[in-house]
Amino acid sequence: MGDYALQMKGITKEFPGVRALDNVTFSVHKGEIHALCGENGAGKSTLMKVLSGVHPYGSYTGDIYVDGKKVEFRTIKESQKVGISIIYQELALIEEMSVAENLFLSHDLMKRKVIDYNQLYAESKKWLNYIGLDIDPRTKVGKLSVGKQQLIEIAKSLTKKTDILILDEPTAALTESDVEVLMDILKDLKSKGVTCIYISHKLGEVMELADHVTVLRDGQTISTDPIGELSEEKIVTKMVGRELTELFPYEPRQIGDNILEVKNYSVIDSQTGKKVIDNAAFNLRKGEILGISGLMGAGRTELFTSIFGGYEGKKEGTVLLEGKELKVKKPSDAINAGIAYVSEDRKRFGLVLGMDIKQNTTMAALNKVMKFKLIDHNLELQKSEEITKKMKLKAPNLETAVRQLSGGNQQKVVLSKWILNNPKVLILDEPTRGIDVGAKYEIYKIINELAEEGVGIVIISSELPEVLGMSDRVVVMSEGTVAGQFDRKKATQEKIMALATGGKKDAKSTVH
Amino acid sequence: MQSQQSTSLNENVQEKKLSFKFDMQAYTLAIALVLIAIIFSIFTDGEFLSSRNLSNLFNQMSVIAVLAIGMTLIIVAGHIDLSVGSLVGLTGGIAAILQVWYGWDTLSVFLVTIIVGALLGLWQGWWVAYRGVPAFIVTLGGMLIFRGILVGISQGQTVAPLEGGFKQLGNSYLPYSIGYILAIIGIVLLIFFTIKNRSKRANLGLALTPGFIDYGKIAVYSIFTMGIVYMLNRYLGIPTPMLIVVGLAALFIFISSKTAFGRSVYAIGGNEEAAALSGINIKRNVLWVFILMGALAAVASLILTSRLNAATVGAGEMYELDAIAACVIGGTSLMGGKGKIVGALIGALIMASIDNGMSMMNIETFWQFIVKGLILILAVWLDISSKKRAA
Amino acid sequence: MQSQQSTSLNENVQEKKLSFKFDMQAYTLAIALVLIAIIFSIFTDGEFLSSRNLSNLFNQMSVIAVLAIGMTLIIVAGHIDLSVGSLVGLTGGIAAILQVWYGWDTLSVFLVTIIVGALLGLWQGWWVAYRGVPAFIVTLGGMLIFRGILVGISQGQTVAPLEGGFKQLGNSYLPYSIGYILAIIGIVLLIFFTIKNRSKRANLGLALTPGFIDYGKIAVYSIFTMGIVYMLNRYLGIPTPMLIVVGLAALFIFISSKTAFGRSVYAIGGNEEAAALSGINIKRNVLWVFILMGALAAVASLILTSRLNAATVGAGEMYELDAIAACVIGGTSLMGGKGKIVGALIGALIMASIDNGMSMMNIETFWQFIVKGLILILAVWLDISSKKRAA
Amino acid sequence: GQDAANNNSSEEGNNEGGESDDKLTIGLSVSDLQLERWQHDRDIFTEKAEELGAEVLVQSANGDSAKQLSQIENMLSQGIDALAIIAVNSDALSSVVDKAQEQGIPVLAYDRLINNTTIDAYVSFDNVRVGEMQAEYLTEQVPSGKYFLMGGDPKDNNAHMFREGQMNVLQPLIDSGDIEVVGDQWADGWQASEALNIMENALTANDNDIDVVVATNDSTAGGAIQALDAQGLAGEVEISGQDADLAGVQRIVEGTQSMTVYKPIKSIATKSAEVAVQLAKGEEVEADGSVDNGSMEVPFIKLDPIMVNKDNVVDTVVADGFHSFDDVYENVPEEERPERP
Ligand SMILES: Nc1ncnc2c1ncn2[C@@H]1O[C@H](COP(=O)(O)OP(=O)(O)OP(=O)(O)O)[C@@H](O)[C@H]1O
Ligand SMILES: Nc1ncnc2c1ncn2[C@@H]1O[C@H](COP(=O)(O)OP(=O)(O)OP(=O)(O)O)[C@@H](O)[C@H]1O
Ligand SMILES: O[C@@H]1[C@@H](O)[C@H](O)OC[C@H]1O
Ligand SMILES: [Mg+2]
Ligand SMILES: [Mg+2]
Repeated sequence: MGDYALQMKGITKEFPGVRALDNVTFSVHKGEIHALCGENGAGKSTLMKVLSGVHPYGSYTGDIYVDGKKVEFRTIKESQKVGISIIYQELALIEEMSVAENLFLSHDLMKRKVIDYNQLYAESKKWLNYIGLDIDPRTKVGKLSVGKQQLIEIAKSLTKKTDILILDEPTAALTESDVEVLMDILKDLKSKGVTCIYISHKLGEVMELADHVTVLRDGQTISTDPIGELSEEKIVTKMVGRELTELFPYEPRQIGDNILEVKNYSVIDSQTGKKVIDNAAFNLRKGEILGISGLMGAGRTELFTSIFGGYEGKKEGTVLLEGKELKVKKPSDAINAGIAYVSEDRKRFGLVLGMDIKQNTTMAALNKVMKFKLIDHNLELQKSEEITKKMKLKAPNLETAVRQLSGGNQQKVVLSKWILNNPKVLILDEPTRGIDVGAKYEIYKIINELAEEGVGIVIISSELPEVLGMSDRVVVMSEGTVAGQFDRKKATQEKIMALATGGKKDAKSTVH
Repeated sequence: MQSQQSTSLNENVQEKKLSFKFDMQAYTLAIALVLIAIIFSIFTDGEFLSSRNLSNLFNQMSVIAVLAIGMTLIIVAGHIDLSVGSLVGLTGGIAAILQVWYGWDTLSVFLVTIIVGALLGLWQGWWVAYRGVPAFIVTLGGMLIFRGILVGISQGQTVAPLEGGFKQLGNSYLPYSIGYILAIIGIVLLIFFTIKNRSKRANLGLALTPGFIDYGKIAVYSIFTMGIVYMLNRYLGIPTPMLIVVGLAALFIFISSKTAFGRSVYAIGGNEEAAALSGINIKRNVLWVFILMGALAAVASLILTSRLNAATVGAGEMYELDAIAACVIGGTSLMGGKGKIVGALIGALIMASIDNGMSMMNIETFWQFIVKGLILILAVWLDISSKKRAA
Repeated sequence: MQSQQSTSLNENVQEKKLSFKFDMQAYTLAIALVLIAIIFSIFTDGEFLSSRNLSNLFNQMSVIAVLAIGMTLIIVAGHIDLSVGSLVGLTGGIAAILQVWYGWDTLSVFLVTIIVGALLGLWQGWWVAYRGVPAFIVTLGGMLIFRGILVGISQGQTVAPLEGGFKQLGNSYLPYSIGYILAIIGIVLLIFFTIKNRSKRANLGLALTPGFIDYGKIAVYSIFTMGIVYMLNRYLGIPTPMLIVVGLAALFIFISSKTAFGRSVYAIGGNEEAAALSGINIKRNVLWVFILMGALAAVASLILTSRLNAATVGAGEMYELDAIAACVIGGTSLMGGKGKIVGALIGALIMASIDNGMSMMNIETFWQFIVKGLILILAVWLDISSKKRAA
Repeated sequence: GQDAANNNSSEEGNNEGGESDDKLTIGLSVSDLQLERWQHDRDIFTEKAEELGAEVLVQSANGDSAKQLSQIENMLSQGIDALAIIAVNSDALSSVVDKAQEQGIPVLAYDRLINNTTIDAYVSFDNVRVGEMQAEYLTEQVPSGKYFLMGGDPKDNNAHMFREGQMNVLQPLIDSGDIEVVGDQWADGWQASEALNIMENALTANDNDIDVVVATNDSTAGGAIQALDAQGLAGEVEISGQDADLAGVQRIVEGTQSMTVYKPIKSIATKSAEVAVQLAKGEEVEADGSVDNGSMEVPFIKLDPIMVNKDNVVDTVVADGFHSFDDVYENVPEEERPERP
């Protein structure tokens, strides 16, 4: 047994005001897949950043051993040299550069005096094939969807000679099909003797992949166990520190009249002239939770950002809000009418990272904290505190810059922002992306509460269990059209996938 | 998850630390300023801090200070304005021409000039906000266009001299008593609002800063204000341009922190896409920022023209760089989203002090260039490295 | 996963679209340039496009073009350099002083001047990269410091005249035959590399652009090159400054697109954090960008000094704005990470054309300011709105 | 707290300055040091004043009126006994001069008049006259032909005064059809590089058919001559200048520039220093006449600018010690040089 690829002993790391890691011990066997679990802000990412040299030697206390040898990384390069390769939670791609250049950014191929692009492209094709991406290596990364970018990020770390591969929530932005691709890749790597550290809030994946699971809580190691002794419930209990019986707190509700009706709705991409949404129609009722399912690129985001007024492109068709025709030219029209939209990309579309929590939460509802047309700072603080307490936000205080929060807590800030607005219709695009089970549960409860109060809720999600667990009704989209819908009782994963893939011949290959 | 209690406890502690940190940052700049003042005082046998020189200093910084107030908003919104120098030149020229050539009275001149400034700002703002042309290009264009118009309408002539009222603007002082009265009103207001704010926070159950800090601050500000007014009154009184600067600064600090517009500007500069999706009207807000900049440039031009008692074709050249430098010294990030008007004012004061101090020392011109450049770099470096340590 | 066949089909289509789109963007600028040329030609009875004026034009754009090459790197890396004008002034002054006052021979002067330029760049780069002071401030400081040193060492005097060799640099032309030979070598190299590249791509199994596009492009470039050379040879031949610009452009295009250093610069400007996480040495690369900028400014100063046959204290003033404008017109984003050297050259050419055309037309000075400002805004707007449509 | 307000700070300054109580201090505010001539002005002025027992504080405003104003304010607060000002702009200093006068500090306008305020003396050449001299010389050489006008910095008031003088002479000849003006362009910032581009374009536009270039100073003439030289026209085309910069005078003796207007810096600087010291001591100043500055008749000590061409270089610029013989003839072969004075 004593054959550890990695040992971290007594690691303590402090940020001003936060002790992110408190005497953490973490050991990983050679060639295993070792999962690291914990709530948002438990310190998982921080631990990995200590390991990879982002937080350099000297900025933390404790010892790190790789292959039994003590190491002191002062730069990322030094950790790369001993074969540690990390996929960060936040995408670290350069949008203006090509896929190929991104793949090999820290690779010898790009470090040569003169770069041989043809070789670069040829190598890139190999790796793109390996991860099942079918794109031109010369495409700018910025042109790809988040999911594809995540796959590129994964491929990027594979291009290097890697002994220890760290994946920090690699599947947060992936659809089920891509997750499967990734799983296959990881299994393949394992068979080749690569050691993997896998961080995920999706415990299903953890159970399928991992050999050992280490749980962190509040910056401390709670336990390390072989997978055989664990179940999803047990992991959750360790993470949260108490038992969490049900994952989806669904309660049947009184569902009212139509609140939102969408008819013959089409969206035309202003740049390509392509119809990204073709003749879509659906309805949403008061107090209803409507799940929207579909494959990556099915156009779910386009449809709803367009309804919200945030998509550049012509639209046709009618939208009725409480029976009245709704004309939306810009987001403020939708907001004023009582629609809220939580974006799937919180960093880009949801938050002003440099501003503090308080200011972010009130950004879309400034009029709620104004008196005589002026912002009342105390009132703002009060409102913000109310809502963030309700969300169980974990932060030093409300004047902390959002940038400093862990991913999950950032997501809670976005949710707070929109809920503060008392919307009639709340559209949630991948609302629990990167959020821990405990927090998810809180969020689901809040969603339920809102529905109970009569808010119409749309959950766009690529996690089928979430859609199935939460929705009263599921609408399935495929290639820009509404392919069909199911009632809660009739919906199953299989039926949804069949509709989502449009029953095409080659569909199986993309969906697995 | 932590219990309620520990959360709010935590908050209290944190808050104290926070207010301390904030102060640290503001203080480095102030400390740099004090250092500069001390050094120059030593080299000028104390003349630098004499009543009279302080009065000069505030007069000399006033034009750039007014510009820096507007420039802070522009930069925070994520843009830049290279045209302010030419704007100052053109609006000043128009003001002088209206009065000297067409005999308009001072009040109408002021009004029309500020409106013209706002309109020129509108023109630029329109290109930036509604046509998506980078502000750098629009205002570089504006720099040329406005200067060209000025040369054209003035035919290269200096337009002078102005009438009494106009001339007063940049060359008069407040009577001593009024100076003291204004200072006292300011202090009373400060005390009033602090008390009101504290009681409100207490009512709302929000964490309170310890009283000694709040009241200590008031004490320090009061002493400082009274000290300055006393010093200035030992000479001729508070200079009118300084009064204008203080007034505008108060107004714009208020706008930037208390209005939806101000908040939007910071949000837009911080993350335009997120701001747009939060229902903020990016275009209109950006347009307004430029309109305000135009109006402020017009005010600056009135002060400058009045001080010179003339409008010249070259007036305001390179002021854009001084104004931007004042903002950056004051901690405004050129990436947008971050910046404080107070910082910009201190920045403007530092720049003016350097010029003033060196000219008091009668250093050779070329040395002045060199030393000013070095101090600029060092001051910002000091500020940055202290922030890094504090953060 | 889809089958191989459908993949490559798909790819082909995409690829065609890609190359088309790319061209569209480059073309808008070129179209703006052509439009400007046509308008001026009409107003000057064709004189604007005469051999002689083309020759003038290339000479007149050369200094800014050299600066714009370096400025592209600086801006792509996410910084700015406001000191280039003063850098040009100072290095030019040093060059002239070494030759005129100390009698150095031309070659040593060139060498030392370029080294001095690089060292001054190093000084600024150090502050930016290793001390974290914003480039805006460091180079604003540099602008003052370098101008100050120049005034100091030259004591305000114009330093002239230069010796033959130095004078040649900016005032000579290539013999006709050599011009043609260089053009032909260029074309042959282009053909050679295209063929080599195609065969290599074929070998590696990469998708190929249809031959007619690749070879069509070569044909167009060749005709264009020969046309220009022919026109210039109808006058005095290719001007040496133009040769320098073309040579430096080729070198830096190569560096920026084919070397690790070049790509790192784009990566740093595109996403500094990501670049750092990829193990790119941010500091060293940024330092080098400034060193190169310094060296290029020195080259620009040599051309300028040679053209004027004298170094003056005011030389290069405001060139920073022209250089930055050239980059921005050429599509470089001031946010960093995006920009092409070719674009900057076209930008420099557009700016020079505007100046040249209007002075050929003998337009009144103040109108020149105004029209230049307007064209600047319009050209960039055209470019931006066409990109929006194309992208 | 009104102690300082009515204090004559010139006394205050003297007392504090301390070294010797009766040492006079004169402030000299210079327009800018970008042009070669002002450095000579400064040096000669300082030397002379010190010789007369006064100390001189010098500041240079870098061509910025507002900066000049600030600098003068600063000098006033340092306690000076007299002020000599080379104005950046004649019209833009009245308020600060008023201030000086209020404090009883006499003001001398050096080279450029200061309008709309009280001035104790004005020592200068006449800018309009300078322009006239340039045009007079050129029209004598080429009474009829094609003229190109090269203005100075369009933002410099003086540039417009020079042009006024030039047009006084040229306009009648233009009206009579003797002279054709083929172009009129102004060089931003008096920059030689601007002048070079302008001249290249003008020559191209006119197929080199230009007989005369009316250049306003030596720096712009230098740029224009580079363009002429490239066309083999240097020396063929008559071109004027101003300031007797070393480079300009060198070109004159080499034959590429026709003339320059020499404003004998030595006499203006010496004279100004003398007058400034007299004013500082409170003595009466003798003037040749007076000139109206919009608010008073200012005592005018008038100095004549001197036209310098190839023939009189040695008798003027060199004889004055403004430039040395060796410097001026550095690039002229020994045998072609005139006799050393
Ligand atoms: N750069 C930083 N500055 C200040 N605090 C930080 C910083 N990075 C992380 N923290 C804090 O450290 C703690 C641990 O954060 P970390 O990102 O490691 O959590 P995590 O377990 O990865 O959470 P998630 O699942 O949400 O990604 C959090 O309280 C976070 O706010
Ligand atoms: N910024 C963009 N540039 C280019 N293509 C885009 C961009 N955003 C989305 N697309 C493309 O538009 C199509 C629809 O994407 P959309 O985001 O609406 O899908 P979705 O169903 O929400 O899937 P997901 O959000 O899970 O990726 C996809 O083909 C996607 O690649
Ligand atoms: O001497 C001239 C000076 O009077 C003017 O102001 O600027 C140009 C100089 O040549
Ligand atoms: Mg994390
Ligand atoms: Mg989506």
